[in-house]
Amino acid sequence: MRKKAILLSAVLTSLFGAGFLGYKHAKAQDQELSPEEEIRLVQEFNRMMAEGINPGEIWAEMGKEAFKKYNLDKCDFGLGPGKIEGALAQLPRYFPDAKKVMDLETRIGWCLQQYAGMKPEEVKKFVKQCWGKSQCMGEYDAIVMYISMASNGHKINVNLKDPQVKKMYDIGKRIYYARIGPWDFNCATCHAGQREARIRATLLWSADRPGEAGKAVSIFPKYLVRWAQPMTMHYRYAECIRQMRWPTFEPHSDLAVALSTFLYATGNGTEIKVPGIGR
Amino acid sequence: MAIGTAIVRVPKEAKKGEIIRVQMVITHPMTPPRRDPQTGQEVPPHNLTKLVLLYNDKVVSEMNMGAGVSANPFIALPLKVEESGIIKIAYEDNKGGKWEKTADIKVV
Amino acid sequence: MKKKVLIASLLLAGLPLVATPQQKQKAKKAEESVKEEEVIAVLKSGLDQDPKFAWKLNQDESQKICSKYPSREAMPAREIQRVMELETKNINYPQWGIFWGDWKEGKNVVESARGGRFATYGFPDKPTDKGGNCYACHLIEKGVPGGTMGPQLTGYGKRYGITKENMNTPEGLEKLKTVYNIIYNAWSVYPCSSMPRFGYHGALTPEDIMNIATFLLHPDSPVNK
Amino acid sequence: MNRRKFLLLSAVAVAGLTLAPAVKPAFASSKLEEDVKKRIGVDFKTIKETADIKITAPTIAESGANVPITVESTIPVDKVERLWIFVDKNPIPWITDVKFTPQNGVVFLSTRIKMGETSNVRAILQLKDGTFVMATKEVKVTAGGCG
Repeated sequence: MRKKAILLSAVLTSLFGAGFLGYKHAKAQDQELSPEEEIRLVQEFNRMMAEGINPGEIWAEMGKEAFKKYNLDKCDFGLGPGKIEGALAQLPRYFPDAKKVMDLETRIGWCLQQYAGMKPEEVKKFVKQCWGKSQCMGEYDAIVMYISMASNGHKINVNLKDPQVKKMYDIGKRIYYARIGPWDFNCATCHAGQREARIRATLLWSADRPGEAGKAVSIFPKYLVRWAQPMTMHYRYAECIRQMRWPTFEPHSDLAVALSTFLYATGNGTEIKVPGIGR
Repeated sequence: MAIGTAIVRVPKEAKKGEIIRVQMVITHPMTPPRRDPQTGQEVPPHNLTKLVLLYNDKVVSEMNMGAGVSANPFIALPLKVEESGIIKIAYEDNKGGKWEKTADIKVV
Repeated sequence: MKKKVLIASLLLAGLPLVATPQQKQKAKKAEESVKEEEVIAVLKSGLDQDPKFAWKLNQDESQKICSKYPSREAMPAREIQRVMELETKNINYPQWGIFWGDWKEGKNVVESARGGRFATYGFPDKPTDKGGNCYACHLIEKGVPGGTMGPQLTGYGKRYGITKENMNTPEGLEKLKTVYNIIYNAWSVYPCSSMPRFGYHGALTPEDIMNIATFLLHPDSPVNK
Repeated sequence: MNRRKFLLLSAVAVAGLTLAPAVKPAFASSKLEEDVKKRIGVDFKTIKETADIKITAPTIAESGANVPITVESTIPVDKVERLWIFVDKNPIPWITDVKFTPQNGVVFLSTRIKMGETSNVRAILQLKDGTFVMATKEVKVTAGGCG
């Protein structure tokens, strides 16, 4: 009985509360700048930061050597062995040799096993070498940067007519909206919707606002100034998932490929401009 | 891969008397003196201290810097070009590290 | 009581959705080519398989409902009601009931970004770290950088009309309870809101949440200065 | 510790700056004034602001680890000895100094600097005639991301 009473009162207060909070979009008081003005000024900061040479480009120079060292010139990224110009733009795609849809990084991992003799655990270690660090210069990041930069100027063109790719896209989209985990997040919590919002001072891009998903993925790997090293797409997924409080993300997984397929296909038509730069 | 990998970028060609921008970036941690958050011990600084811009082996600019400059520093300096030649950037850090990087400029 | 909920939820799950034609169309577009189990299987396959993290991925009924719709606006009223019904039952209170806590303690939990963020690579976060990371989404204390995903909370207590005189009256405590409920289980008030159900999941204890509510509402708190 | 300080402390690049001991004897002049005196040998208060120097920097920086700044001046380069950059509120205000020669053609510097907190950025030009002029720009350092 007591329990019931508590429940009832809880229901009542919550209903009451819902109306009670009607004025949730209160105006900023005594603040010099509104959040909207701040968002605009922070964008200005990002534009200024993008001028000059991006330190991430140094990784590409280092990646050129590592690419050869690990026999990746034998690796077919979808355009023939060793051909990397424009490769990123047509990925993810289905690879008959692996019988799987793969994105760039998953493909690199597969080729490292095939042509560099790495075991799966070794590949994982190689990929995660710089995760959670700063000023770390990893060969994997360098390889991804080198291959990605070879697609600069190409437009993203994921082939959704391929049923295997389309299926990965569908799964990716569903995962994007799956609310799960001990903090109830999904990808869409931060990256969907029409209303512009920021997380602390950082403007969030939205898969629902035209062009924004493409703009977001087309600059990866992206150089992060706060860690003074580039971040690959899979490391980005890992960090978002860490912030979502899910269990630790595994690079080169189907989860990664599904997300890449959804995001890159949503960004179809966007010109690749690697590396990006950001906080 | 190491500290001290650099890129120097200038226009491929310039007119005589034109003022160009010499852009450069180098991998360097630029760490200030700090206390390790885990051990509480002091970690000495590691930063570039000096950069020299040379044009056909003549010193044009000298720059002193500390750990207040960001990691993997980007710097751009002006240069008035008179003749084709070599632009050289020489870096030094506080641990005795020395690096050089050059770029060619063609006057047309 | 629990049994009843279970039966009710089973019944509801079996019922077809009452939805407008427009909503039906939307639901159809939502990639029905793939089965829910496959989606969750791919999701889980890309995350640490260690059984000690498995509890993190037990998708509950409310999460399943919320996963179906891109936003609350797209949800049928019936589903909104269902989530509220489920979630209002998922609120517990401190042993001493509704009582003003310590706003300074609350401030610490509000500011810490580390809660629940433990990962098996690199970062120094520990599984025992606690924090709501509230500033990521909310502007709270004036001058402290904050997000705009959630509503602005500066001067929250003032806006609620909380004063030293009325804070311990039944009305004052009722307001405290309302805010407590939102932090403990946001979905009880705003179904499928972006805000995590901090208390329900045990990310924060009832005491933490009471301290946070106090931080937001107390006349002495910097939020209301 | 407030939120902002916490963020700064956790930002690797800035950690050292905030943790470096700041010596502040009673009745002393500001850290900036001391540093300017020590390094250039001039009393900061005597340096005049001029419109002939332009600082381009963001009004708000999303991260203090990497604030892009560009300094240019219309003062002819052959009259200029050296350009100094200071940030008032950094534990070590001095950031860099550049010696210019006529071969530079013009006074210009673009770089990225660390800022521990919201502060003024100063560009001081030391002229060949022994005088000093300066420009000031305030940069508000905020915090971005999930934390």
